[in-house]
Amino acid sequence: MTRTLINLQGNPRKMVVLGLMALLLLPFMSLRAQTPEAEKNFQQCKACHNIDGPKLIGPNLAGITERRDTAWLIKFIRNSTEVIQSGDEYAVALFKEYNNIPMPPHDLTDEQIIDILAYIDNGGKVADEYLAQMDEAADQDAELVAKRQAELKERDLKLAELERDANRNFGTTFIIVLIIFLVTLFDLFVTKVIKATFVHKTVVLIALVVIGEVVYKEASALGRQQYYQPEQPIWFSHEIHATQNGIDCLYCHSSAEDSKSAGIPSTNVCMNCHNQVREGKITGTTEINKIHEAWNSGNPVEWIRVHNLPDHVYFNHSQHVNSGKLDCAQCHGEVEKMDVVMQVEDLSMGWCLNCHRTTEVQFAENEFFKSYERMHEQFKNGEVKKVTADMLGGGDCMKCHY
Amino acid sequence: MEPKYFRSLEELKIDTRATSIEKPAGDRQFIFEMQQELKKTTTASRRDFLKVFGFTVASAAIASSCEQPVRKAIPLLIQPEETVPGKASYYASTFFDGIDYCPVVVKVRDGRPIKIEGNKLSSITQGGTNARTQASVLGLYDNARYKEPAIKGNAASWQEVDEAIVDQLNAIKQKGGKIVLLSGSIISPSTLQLIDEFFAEFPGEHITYDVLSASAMRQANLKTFGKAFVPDYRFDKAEVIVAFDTDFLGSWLSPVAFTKQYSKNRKLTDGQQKMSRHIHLEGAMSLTGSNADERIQLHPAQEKETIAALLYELGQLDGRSSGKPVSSPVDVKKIARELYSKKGKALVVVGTNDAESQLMVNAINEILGSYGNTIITEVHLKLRNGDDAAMERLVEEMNAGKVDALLLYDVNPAYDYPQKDKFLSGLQKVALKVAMPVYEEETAALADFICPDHHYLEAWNDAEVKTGYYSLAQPAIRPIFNTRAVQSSLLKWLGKETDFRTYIQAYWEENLYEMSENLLFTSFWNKKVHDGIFDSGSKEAMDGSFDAQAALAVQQTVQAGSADQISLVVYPNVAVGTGKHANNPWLQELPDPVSKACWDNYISISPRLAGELGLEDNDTVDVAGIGELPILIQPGQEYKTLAVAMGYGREKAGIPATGVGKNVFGQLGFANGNRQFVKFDVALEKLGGTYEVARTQSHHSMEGRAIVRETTLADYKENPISGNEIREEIKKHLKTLYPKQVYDGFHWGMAVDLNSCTGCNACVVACSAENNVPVVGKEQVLMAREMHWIRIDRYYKGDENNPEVVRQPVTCQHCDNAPCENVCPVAATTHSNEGLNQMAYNRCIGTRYCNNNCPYKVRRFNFYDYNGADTFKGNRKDPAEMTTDLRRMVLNPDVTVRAKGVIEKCSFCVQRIQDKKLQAKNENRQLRDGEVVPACAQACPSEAIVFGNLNDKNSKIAKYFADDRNYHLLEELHTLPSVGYLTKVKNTTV
Amino acid sequence: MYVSPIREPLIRGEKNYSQVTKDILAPMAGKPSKYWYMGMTLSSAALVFGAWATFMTIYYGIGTWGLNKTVGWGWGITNFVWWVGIGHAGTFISAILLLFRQKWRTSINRSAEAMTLIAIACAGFFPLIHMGRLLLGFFIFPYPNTRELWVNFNSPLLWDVFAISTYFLVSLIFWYVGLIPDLGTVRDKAKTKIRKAIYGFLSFGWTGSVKQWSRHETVSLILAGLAAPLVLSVHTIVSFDFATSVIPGWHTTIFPPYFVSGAVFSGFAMVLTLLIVARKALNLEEYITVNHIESMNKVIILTGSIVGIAYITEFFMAWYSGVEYEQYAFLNRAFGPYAWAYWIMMTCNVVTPQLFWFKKIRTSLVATFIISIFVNIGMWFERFVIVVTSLHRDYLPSSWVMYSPSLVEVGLYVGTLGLFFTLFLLFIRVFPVIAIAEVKSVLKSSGDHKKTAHHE
Amino acid sequence: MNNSYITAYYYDEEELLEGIRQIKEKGVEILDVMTPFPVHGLDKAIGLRRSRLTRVAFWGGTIGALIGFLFQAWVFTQAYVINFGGKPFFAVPSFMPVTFEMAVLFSAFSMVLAFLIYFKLGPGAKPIIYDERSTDDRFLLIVKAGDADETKNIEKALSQAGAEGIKHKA
Repeated sequence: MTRTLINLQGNPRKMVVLGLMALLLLPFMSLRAQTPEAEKNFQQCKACHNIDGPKLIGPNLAGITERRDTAWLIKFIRNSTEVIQSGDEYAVALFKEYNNIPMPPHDLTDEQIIDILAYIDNGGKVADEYLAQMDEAADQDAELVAKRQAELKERDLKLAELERDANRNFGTTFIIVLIIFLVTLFDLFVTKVIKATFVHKTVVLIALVVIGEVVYKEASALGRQQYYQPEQPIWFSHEIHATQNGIDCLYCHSSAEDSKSAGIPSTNVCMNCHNQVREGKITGTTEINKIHEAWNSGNPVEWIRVHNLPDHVYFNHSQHVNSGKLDCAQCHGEVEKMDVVMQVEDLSMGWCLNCHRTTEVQFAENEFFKSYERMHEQFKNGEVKKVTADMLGGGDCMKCHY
Repeated sequence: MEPKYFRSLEELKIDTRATSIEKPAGDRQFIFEMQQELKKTTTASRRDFLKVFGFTVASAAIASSCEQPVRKAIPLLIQPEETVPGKASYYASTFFDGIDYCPVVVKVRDGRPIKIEGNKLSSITQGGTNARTQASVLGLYDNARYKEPAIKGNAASWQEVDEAIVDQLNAIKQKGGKIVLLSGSIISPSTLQLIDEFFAEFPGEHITYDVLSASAMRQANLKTFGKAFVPDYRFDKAEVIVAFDTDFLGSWLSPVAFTKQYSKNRKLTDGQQKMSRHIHLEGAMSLTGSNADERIQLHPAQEKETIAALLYELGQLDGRSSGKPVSSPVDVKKIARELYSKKGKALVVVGTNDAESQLMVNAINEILGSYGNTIITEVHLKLRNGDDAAMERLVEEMNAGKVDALLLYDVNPAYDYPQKDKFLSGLQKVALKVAMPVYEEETAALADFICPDHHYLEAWNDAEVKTGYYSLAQPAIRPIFNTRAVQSSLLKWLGKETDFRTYIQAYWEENLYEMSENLLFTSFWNKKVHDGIFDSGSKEAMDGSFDAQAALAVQQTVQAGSADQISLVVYPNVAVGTGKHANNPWLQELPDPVSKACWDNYISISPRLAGELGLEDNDTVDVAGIGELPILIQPGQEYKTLAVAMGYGREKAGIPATGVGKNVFGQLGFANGNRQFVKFDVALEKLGGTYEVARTQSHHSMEGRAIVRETTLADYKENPISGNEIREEIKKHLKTLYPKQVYDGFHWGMAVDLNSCTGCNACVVACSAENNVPVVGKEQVLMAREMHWIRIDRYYKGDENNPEVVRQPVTCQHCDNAPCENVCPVAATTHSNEGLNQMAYNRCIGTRYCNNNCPYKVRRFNFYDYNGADTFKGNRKDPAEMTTDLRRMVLNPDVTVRAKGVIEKCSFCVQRIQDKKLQAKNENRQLRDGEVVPACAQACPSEAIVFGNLNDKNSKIAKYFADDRNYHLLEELHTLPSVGYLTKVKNTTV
Repeated sequence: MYVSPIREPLIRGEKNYSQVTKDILAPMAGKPSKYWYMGMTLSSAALVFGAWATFMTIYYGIGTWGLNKTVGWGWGITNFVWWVGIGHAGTFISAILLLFRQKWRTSINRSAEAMTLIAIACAGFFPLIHMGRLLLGFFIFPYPNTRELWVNFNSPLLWDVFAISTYFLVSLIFWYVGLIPDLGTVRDKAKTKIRKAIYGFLSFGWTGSVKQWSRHETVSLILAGLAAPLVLSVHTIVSFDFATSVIPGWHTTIFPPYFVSGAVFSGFAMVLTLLIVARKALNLEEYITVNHIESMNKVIILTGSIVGIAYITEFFMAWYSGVEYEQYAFLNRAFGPYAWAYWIMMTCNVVTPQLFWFKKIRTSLVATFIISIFVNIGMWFERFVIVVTSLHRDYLPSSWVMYSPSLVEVGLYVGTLGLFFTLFLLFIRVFPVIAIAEVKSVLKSSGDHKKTAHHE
Repeated sequence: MNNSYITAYYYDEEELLEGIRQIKEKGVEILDVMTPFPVHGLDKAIGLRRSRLTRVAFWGGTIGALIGFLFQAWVFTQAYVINFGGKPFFAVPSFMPVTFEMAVLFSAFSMVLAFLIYFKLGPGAKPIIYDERSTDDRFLLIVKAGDADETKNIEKALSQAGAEGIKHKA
């Protein structure tokens, strides 16, 4: 949807028509305002503006529509530099006030900007009539909020547990137990210091169990890198970007929707914001400077891949994100809560299979599945209640290996 | 192919936000990174994890650190809009190498062209390709490419080179010297205009030199039509085709287009009940000859008298005087009657580069009313416009010191000119020698300046292959090396600052734009770049006169030739052709469609002559002083005709080509202004040694088994099941204790129309390109370890001396009761719910049991690490240098690169199936019939391969499977193959 | 006790129990003979050759073998089946002859069983080394893994894994359980402290009490009962590798009995080859007598004839079935490019054993030795004929090829021969070659004449 | 508690059997008999019960077969359903070889283990060796000794029964 609108911008004639239409529709537009889409679009603003609260890079937005008229705002939001250069007094003053940092141009339609403004007017909330359609979590109900908080806490605990698990040192345990095991055996047969053999037997038994467990855990982790959390060349925090600034995953990892790989954003994507944002909350300028350095020198940043699939596995992001309608977190975990990204799942074949076996496909919704005539019949008859990926061959080798 | 994916770089450049400036670095940067990435071995873009898993993880992880290697992910600094990582884009382009012409679509993945497909929009080739076109993408990544300009062998900058050349050119101009641009056939109208401009500025001439020339035909047409040209042939309109030594399906003029036309006229599907009748007369055994309904052996020396006799007989039938009666070794009366009965729908062609034969054939075609029906004189084929006589003249002039500068474009006379020494001595007398080659070659090595040309996938170009049929070529990648298009060089030397793209655009705006109906030139241009094709519909002006006198005069003088002398035919094969692509390992390993030999040239000899001389396969002989070459007994060869392939014996090329076979260009003669490809009365000396020729098939008889089922057209019309009667019997016996597996949704199937398959091998190369099939080299082929996933079985039937030839492409049959699946102990090969026989390479431990138990023997084992997928150095076997970083850029990232010790086989191009399914899913629609096309079917110029969903009762494949001609290979084993074959029908009826 | 009146005594010489112990333990004591060293040198040289071939195979890949796209199994699987076949004699002698109460087995069963174990170790080597990716060979075991992927229980190769490993383990415990009392004897006869300690450790604390003996006999009997069908099942399952496939010449229901009798045939031949040398070298002529040899030769006639009939039946079935592929496969065997292998097989396996109908040949040691070697060769060629000639020309003539082994493949075969003889030579030095207790138990009933116990 | 015993040996198994018979008649308690090889009729003479090892073997085999079969069935029909060459998933004939091998393996191992455990046999086990030649050519008889008189009587009885090397150990 959004994409097509943006693409139309290249065509001046269509632009004019669209603009005219937008003006005509202005009175009705407010009805459409405060949609979830606006919330999504507002993520771009959020990087620099708060609605209320502490000032960020740009001014707070509360009451913006009262301060300025809509036409001016549309012009300014779309290309602030132009407005400033045109000598608009208000704009020049604003520019000076905010340390001569211009607001970057935005590729938004009039419709979308009006939508965002309405959203701001509503105090950064989506209009009531849309709330029902939205995620339950966003509900105002206190009970739900509490529940969600509890959930989040639980997740935090789980994450901490994962981290602890990741840090468990099996190697040392293994060596210590192995030494005890050997010493016991030696004593049992040769030195015979301890006369009661049941001591030996108990120790040997326990040692065997521990060794077995360690071997099992290590062997199943072989070739996996669960809990892998490498240090990246730039201290980039998903917590700050995704949670605090509320940037959508797909903003940076844009190809996840239509390509095999989700893609690591190229430096110019970083520069979209960091052209202006030159200081971070935690690291100050040190980390952000690295991006600028990369940008200026022309050497791309060498990030370290966290989620690696072996080359004999074909995984397609668009299949899962676009037609599978999966949430990123389902495989990547709560990345938005991580300062340093960690691989949460083990990404093993068994893990893939389990998901394929339990996850339903968009069987009724997606026209594609009409080809499965027999299954459709059974689905209609109610013989089959839910259709999982596995039932349509999601467990076949060739789905991932070719 | 969805046209909507065809996108031009240019078009998109307009779309990008940074319109004003050229993108910094752009694709070059991309390639640079790619190379950087390649150096880091275990990066994400290569799918060769097998190597890691094959050894390092299993052992090293246990042994030491239990740590995975750190993998870096390097994003682009600026992501070009048109490249989404992990997603392929397609660009229309045009393949032309001086011999073959083919409009193509280039698949580009992560900035690298990785596959060539035929362009379905072309009205000429209609999506067909041939082996060389398919293989051309590997040429882009040839290790032996010239990487930068050089002066006398030393690397130089373009500026230095340009300055030096321009100085010298100007000096020659000052003194009024002669500059010669020697090139192969040029079909680019803009380039031709540019050359004209060049010679308007500088004194001299442009000489076209073709290794395979049609100069005799041009001469003949000059006499009959008053114009030297090559007409357009319409094999699809011909109901009777009589061909004298014309390999029109393999190498004559425009084989892809002819194969398309020819096969269209021989299909018996979709209710068609007619097929053409093809009579072929030749001495050597060619691809086309082996496809004929009737093949008549004719000693090359007797060809002319046979044509003369045919002309006479036809004249008699038509009631007009047509020379004198001539006796001929062939029953021409029968042929004449057959031809005459289809007057207006008949076609006679002769491939010999002999003006007299061509003249007489012109007269024959005139009697038959072919002109305007099966031969279009208003449309000229612009291929093969080399002038043999001019080339001879040039060499004389060079030796006489009359040539001051020689610019070499797309020619390699130091290798392929018959009188090589004469050329070389002449070359020494030329003051300024500028070579503009793509690959390392013999001639360029002697040049003063090397101005390396782009590979065609890196360059802008246009083409007019036939009058009014235009196509465009656009770069699919920024130049990998510091090369420059020849046209840009010429522009530069002319002192023009425009680049060649602008030049082409200007040419098109000036000359072609008016023929279109579009309003704006930019939209016209963008559309044409997008499509790659423009048919203007313009015609050549012909006055319609036909002068038969010259032909009749020739007919009177024809002398009878002797069939007793041993003659040697020099022919281009479908793989390396004239040797231009000899450095392409895919082509070197491509088995010849007739002899099934690869990696060498050899003397083909008839069984009878070999028997008389006591020669066996692989015995070495010396024929006409070529040097030591092995013989290969070729059933079907005329008794005293020998044949040898050109294009081998390269001296200065890359690793795969150098030293393979012998250079036989020295055998080409020159007579009556035309190059002669047949040498008469040659001496054959047995040398007593042996030299093994690698062949992919060593047994040539079907042993009476119903493998390729055949019938005749008459029988077929009477009973469509004819030839396939045994199938009913077999079906009756198919009993099973087990319930049949049900395939809901998709059940993929493939059908091969044996009547359409000509055995051209395009599918084999396409498959190799699509599926990263390794090249194993001659030594391994000798050990019968070639890896091709699709092979074309060729059997001889009947008399050894003049056998019938049948062919059958065989891939994995994807049996529903697959014997291979049952026996794999580790479940590495299993059946999918879409009826595919799946192979999980990484699970395979290499017991080869599946291979043994496959009745079709389509499974291939990686005896060594042929692809560089293994970390274990000792495993590597790479005789053709296919594992260099550059070569590996051609690998398809969607297909696993197999390591040593695993079995592989045809997957029905599962990556394409999955891709199209996903596309349909993302677009919320059902998959359409014909949307999924495996590489082999895509490449096939004769549309012999049909692929689709058997569950869809309306699909083309379901109709093919329901055809009476359909049968399955070894169906009696109850393997339930998903590949069907339609019986071969021969039109033996008169 | 019942003594067969016509039967010649099984143990020659006038022996008492003590003498038996001394005779049988003699080869284990003292320094090994010159011949032993010579044998050891030869066989370890062969072993080194095999080690080189193994290295080549692993480092350079299966490409160092002569295999190709059509013939996926060559010498490797030929050797595997050959060794498995040889590995049938020991357990067959011990188990089936025990069940049939054949007393003559007592002198030969120990060494035959040891030979079985070594032969199976040699056999097991081939399926491992012939894998393209040996280091991932563990995929073949159904162990729990994060892929949640198991194995294919339809595959005869997987059955092989189970059959061969079970056979090896059961044969091992059968052999060892039988060894325990004898090891007790060795322990008690040991002169040095170290020997005593080692054999004390190995003898598991055997005392020879009446209850131990009683239960030991029960265990032996039941193990024999288990091993008897097992020994039949192993080669049956090995034959399934071929019989369940679709390749003409392989897809034959006659294979299980034919393979089993072939296995016993070749196993007995190998036992004969070894024992004829061993009895001489170890001075055990009085324990392994011509009688034993003759009995074994009779088994060879029987199994050899079964094998011969099987060969003919195959031909008949090929003709009778009317399947053209099958018919061609058999004609190709007899008259195709590998006909020489077929006729070697026919001569060695069908013709030579028939010579044993003559008593003179049957009881001649030299003749038996020569014929036993012929049988070994013939049986090797039988497997070669089955594996290679069936594969090299199967259904589609376009894929027909020839196969010839490379030096590496020869090296692997020679290497396993080296391994076999090395281990056997070690065996005769460290373990009693003849089951002492069992011989003693038949000494009275089948001995030459039992001298009354003399008092020391 | 009287732990003393008397050992005596024979050189011939028939003499041994005869001796045992005689001694038993005299009511002497036979503690154990050590022989170099299994002597037929001895277990009866001593009065041993029938072995229960057969039952161990049977149940071991049954459990092995069940594990083998059920595991295969589970893998093919529950754990990961895969189509192999069009065969049914519950492919009973295919399961037979493995089931059989598992039965044999379990049976043999369980029985031998039971045997070893029962007699406390195993690598490194240290037995009491009464006479080193009892594994060679002596048939050793161990009878329970009583008080001095009784011992003498028993020794006499043994001697009468043809035994040699009679020794008394307290």
